[in-house]
Amino acid sequence: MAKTFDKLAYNSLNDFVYGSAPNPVKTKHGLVIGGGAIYPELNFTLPPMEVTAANMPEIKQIYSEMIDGVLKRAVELHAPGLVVEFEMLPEMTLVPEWGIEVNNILVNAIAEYHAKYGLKGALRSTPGDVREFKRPPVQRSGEIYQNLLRTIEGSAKGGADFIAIETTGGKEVHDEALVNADLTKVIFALGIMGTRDMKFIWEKIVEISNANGAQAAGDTACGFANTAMVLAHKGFIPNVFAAVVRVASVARTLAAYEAGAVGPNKDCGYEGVYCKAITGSPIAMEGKSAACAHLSAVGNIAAAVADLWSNESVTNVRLLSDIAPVVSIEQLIYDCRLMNLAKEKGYGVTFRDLLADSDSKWDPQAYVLRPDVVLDISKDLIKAKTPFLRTKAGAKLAIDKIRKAVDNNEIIIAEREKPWLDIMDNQVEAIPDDEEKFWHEIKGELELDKFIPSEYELK
Amino acid sequence: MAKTFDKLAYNSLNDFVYGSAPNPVKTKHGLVIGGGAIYPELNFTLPPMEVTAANMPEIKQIYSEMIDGVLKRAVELHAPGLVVEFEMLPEMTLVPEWGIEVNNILVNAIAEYHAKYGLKGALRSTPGDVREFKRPPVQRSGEIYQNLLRTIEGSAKGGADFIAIETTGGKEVHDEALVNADLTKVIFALGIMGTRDMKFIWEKIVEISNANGAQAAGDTACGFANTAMVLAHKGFIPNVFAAVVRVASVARTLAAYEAGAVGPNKDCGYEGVYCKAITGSPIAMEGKSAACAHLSAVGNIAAAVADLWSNESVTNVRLLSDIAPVVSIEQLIYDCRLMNLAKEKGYGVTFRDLLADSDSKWDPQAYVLRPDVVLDISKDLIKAKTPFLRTKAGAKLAIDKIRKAVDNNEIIIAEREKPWLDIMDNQVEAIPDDEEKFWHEIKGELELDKFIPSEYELK
Amino acid sequence: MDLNQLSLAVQKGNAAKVKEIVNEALAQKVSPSEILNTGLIDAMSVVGEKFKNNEVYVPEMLMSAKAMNAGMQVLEPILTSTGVKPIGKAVIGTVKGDLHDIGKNLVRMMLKGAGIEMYDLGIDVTAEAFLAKAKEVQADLVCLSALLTTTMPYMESVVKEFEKAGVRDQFTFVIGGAPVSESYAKSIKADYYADDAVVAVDVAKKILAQKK
Amino acid sequence: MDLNQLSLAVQKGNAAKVKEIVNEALAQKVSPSEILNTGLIDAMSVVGEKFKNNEVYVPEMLMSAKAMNAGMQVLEPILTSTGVKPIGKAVIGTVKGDLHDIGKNLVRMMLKGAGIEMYDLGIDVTAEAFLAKAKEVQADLVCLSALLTTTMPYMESVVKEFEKAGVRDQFTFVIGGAPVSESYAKSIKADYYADDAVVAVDVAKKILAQKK
Ligand SMILES: [Zn+2]
Ligand SMILES: [Zn+2]
Ligand SMILES: [Zn+2]
Repeated sequence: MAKTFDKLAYNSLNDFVYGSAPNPVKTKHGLVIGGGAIYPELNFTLPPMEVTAANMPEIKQIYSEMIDGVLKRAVELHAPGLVVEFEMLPEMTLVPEWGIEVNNILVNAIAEYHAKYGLKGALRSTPGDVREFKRPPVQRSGEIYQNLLRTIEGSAKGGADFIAIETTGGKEVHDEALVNADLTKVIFALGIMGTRDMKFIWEKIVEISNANGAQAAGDTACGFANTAMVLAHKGFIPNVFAAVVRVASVARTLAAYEAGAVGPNKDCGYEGVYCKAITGSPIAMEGKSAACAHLSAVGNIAAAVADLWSNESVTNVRLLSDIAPVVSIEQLIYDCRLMNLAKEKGYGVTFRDLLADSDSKWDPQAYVLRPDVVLDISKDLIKAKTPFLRTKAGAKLAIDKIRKAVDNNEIIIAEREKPWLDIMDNQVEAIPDDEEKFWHEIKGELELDKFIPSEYELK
Repeated sequence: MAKTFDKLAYNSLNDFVYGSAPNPVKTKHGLVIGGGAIYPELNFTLPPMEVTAANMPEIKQIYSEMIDGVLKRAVELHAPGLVVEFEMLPEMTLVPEWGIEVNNILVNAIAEYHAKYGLKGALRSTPGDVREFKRPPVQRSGEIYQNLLRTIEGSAKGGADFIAIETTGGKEVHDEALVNADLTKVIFALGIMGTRDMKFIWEKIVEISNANGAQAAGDTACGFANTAMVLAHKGFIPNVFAAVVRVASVARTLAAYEAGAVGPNKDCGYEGVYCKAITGSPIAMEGKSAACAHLSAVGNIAAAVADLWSNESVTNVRLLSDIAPVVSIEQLIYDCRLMNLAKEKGYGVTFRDLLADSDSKWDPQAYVLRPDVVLDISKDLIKAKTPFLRTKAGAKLAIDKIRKAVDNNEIIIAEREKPWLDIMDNQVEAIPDDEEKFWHEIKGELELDKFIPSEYELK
Repeated sequence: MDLNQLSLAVQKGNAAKVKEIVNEALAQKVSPSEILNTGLIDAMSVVGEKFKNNEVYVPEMLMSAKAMNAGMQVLEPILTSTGVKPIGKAVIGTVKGDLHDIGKNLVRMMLKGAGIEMYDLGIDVTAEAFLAKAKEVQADLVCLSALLTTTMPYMESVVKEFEKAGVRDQFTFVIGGAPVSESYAKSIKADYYADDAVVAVDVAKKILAQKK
Repeated sequence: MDLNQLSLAVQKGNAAKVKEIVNEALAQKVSPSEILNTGLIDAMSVVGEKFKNNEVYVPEMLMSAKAMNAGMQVLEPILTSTGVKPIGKAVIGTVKGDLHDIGKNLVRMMLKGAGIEMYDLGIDVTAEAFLAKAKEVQADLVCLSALLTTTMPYMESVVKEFEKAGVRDQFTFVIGGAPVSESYAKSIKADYYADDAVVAVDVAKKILAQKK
């Protein structure tokens, strides 16, 4: 299933718009994602409670309550379709039966609403990357790894439409790199460790998904670029740094597509916009209507080229109106209604540009999601020939693009952010193009008790 | 301060758009509402806890936490301005000191953020209409009534920009009328009881507000038309009935403006769109980003001609990202950003129509908020000469308009809703134009222990 | 005699017809409790089902309830004299500090339609008032309503008042209102949560059936 | 001798310079505890303040912490031999079932920078492990981190484990993490909630000052 991507999926910026992807994906109940319209993707999680065998009956009941509330409201609001994401808690992958049982509850509820009301629902099942439960993580063998694969297989067999995951290979180095705003190590973690792990694990995911009736959807640099985003939001690291990490993470997420994933990419992977530009696969994104899960600087712009519009995650806490998942689905449906109507009336590109322009000057993290910037950078990024070189190129291209935008007053950044552009530039400059050479240069600076080099084909 | 409105504030549908009102209102820190841009209006309330003297220290601390969180996030997101609504809990009006103390905390926080960051914040203080605490309610005298006035006075003196209220005069009859879907009694309750009480109480509110440095903002048919909306949402009464109640409620809310209110009208008063068409005063509205407080059929269309965009109300429950009020302000700010940019780029009317068209065919309650429908109905409604006749005219005009839209497939309603158009039509038809006559006709059918006729100048 | 006609008259909300058939049935020596159960209460169950299936609105349900009441007025003196008791008794009210009564009134009307004797204490009701009335009428159910986050904690005060008086276990508490939930009911040791008036009827019937 | 230069070197994150000045100061017989408090710990307070005022980022703070550590390495043997103790000891970890460690690590580094001896148990830590280590090192503080709604209840299990062992009152619990809040801390009977690493330092200092 290995694919290579060496040119953009788009010829014109005008085609690069929400709801439409060159390679749409069709679900079991007939929902076409990327086929013209944008649909909601609803995610929910448990309220404060432990995931134990004793709690499983209650847990299943909570998921039932959430899915029923969400589907009921979707029907009431005449939503034509939606995707539900089941992001498993760690224990639900460590004990595959638990994840699979909940997976099946959701599959059945979706089928029931399709039969009764014609609602085209689909399920994205997202096991947790529990391989990091052991420290240092064993990425390619052992019981935990086997349970991850079993959970994927069981979810697919149980009827999930999509399999997604937030993999974390390379995080062992990346966390430290982030809090130290060390771009060299970020690029090592993403470009060598991350992309190698992605290739390995996504070939497995594609194989198991395909063999069991599900589609391999996509990954997210959540543990990398979103951690950077959160740190920047708290003022821990510069926004420009987080923005560069985002683009540096593209090649890592892209590796899933090279291994045969078909989309939709996972909601929290904002770098998905680059993957869409390069692969033509549809993507999920999250913005203002995911504020329940995390605040962000990309509330509107995140929707500009999205094919699914997500709330990221809510617990079923009770708000004044209803439980939070129902509140979320209502907000997402109204957002999608508006965007779809704009498109139908011929204002798709206009609306996309309003979404982009309304955010892009306030934060470099928003700026690098601009559709024009995405196509521009992607075009050059794919000229690099390996995942590692694309990671490095992504960082460099982002730095240059941001610098230019700052100079042209297209982005407003704090004075203290500015020196970081030079700092990062110098760091990237010094990174060799040869992976082995880079590994031997950097080895001495890494905490080698934190990861197992051989799990990343490093000696 | 008595005013009369006998023509529309608009000559052209193209001018009737969000963010702009013919008679804008300016706040103490210089925010102009209705001056071109739409701003967020943020409301919050207490989590489950009793309002008692013993709890007041904690209550004040919770309000402090909420206002600080909201203002901080507004600054981070570069919001140019916002209105905060302090909707008092009943005890905070029954014991004016309590309401005033919290009012002052909010005033001070807003002033601090204006001084430090230039954020143009404004406070809308909304005492509760506690007159109904006694049953049957004493509307125009007594201790409770005096405390209501004292709370208004104290809030205005304390520095609130706006005074609003949700009055409930007539609800004694209206509640019963609603659950029985009895339009005759609805019109009596709104058109005679409600409008008379409004005239009385709003003359007081205008006088006290003006004398103490605040502006008298507006009212809402919350206890009337929103109760109808909620009952319709639950399937208790027909949606067409709720839609007709909405338009029948216009004359009641309008009475505040006749008494000298200047806006912005209160968020939950969806009939505010009619008041804006008639008076030219700005209005607050709430839709999809108020889903935390109540689900609705008007998620997008509610914004079409709004000048403030509100979340209605949230408690400070903690979500995964932050406390709910912070989540709300983030969503509102992004909504407003997008709408304001659309306007700046010349797409104001286009965006307004997208908002309206995306909802209006799915529910008659949405349909009657369409800007074109609002201007059409308002034009005829103000031909009626008294508040009562306007109430009756509103109902009749709404029935006719909805019927036509159903016939033209501009609204999709359930088959079982359709007979209600005739039922309502017959009921309105039978109502005499003379108020005294109506009262004597209907008297026998009312539960006369539920209200005091003389409080409504009825004998 | 075919009580089906009576049931249909209740379902259609035809009070005059209901009265007429009840009188006719009594003349024909149909047992009063059969008239009550087969003719009136079952009819209201049918109406409740129709409501759940989105076939009728609340106003239609209320008309049926009124028609049923018309029949009850004829029946009651006879039921009392023959020792037939109501299927249960309930005290209902909106708790202290809270003025919302529309939902509470609906529950009252629906429970009455289900044949339960209702004692409505109105709004802004203290714990003491709930306790006094529940003891006085020997209620089976105590139904509490609250619509504000700031009044719902008072529901717990009511339950505690009953505990303090040592009579908690003699009554079954059913609570409802927008901010209230199943888990809140559990947390304050109320017995049941009812989402709306129709669910309240199901819950009440279940409780009263268990008590038998 | 002017310890201001030392403070500046820490603030600038210049480890080599810090070492040099500490050695120089010792040679000039400045008391080790004065070097520690005036030169090193106060410098970190300044850095913390700058962070709060958005003047520096975390990486800069971490460089200062490293520079301080360089100084500590010189100082520690002397402090130990003269009987000067660290201002406090803390055990820290992310609770069972939870893999998030970036926030926990930041807290560890910041507390260390404040002069507190840190024992990091890592992630996925059981209640038993927290208890054993806290008792072993006679910790002042036990710092718990959780980032999932499904692992935060385990914090309560940790507190209970200490209660069960009858040593709850010998330790002060500080908890943190995205889903955690002040009121949650209260509800599980933890002592303090810290919003982020910088707040954690303030809280820890307050606790240790009170203990004296
Ligand atoms: Zn994620
Ligand atoms: Zn309201
Ligand atoms: Zn409001």
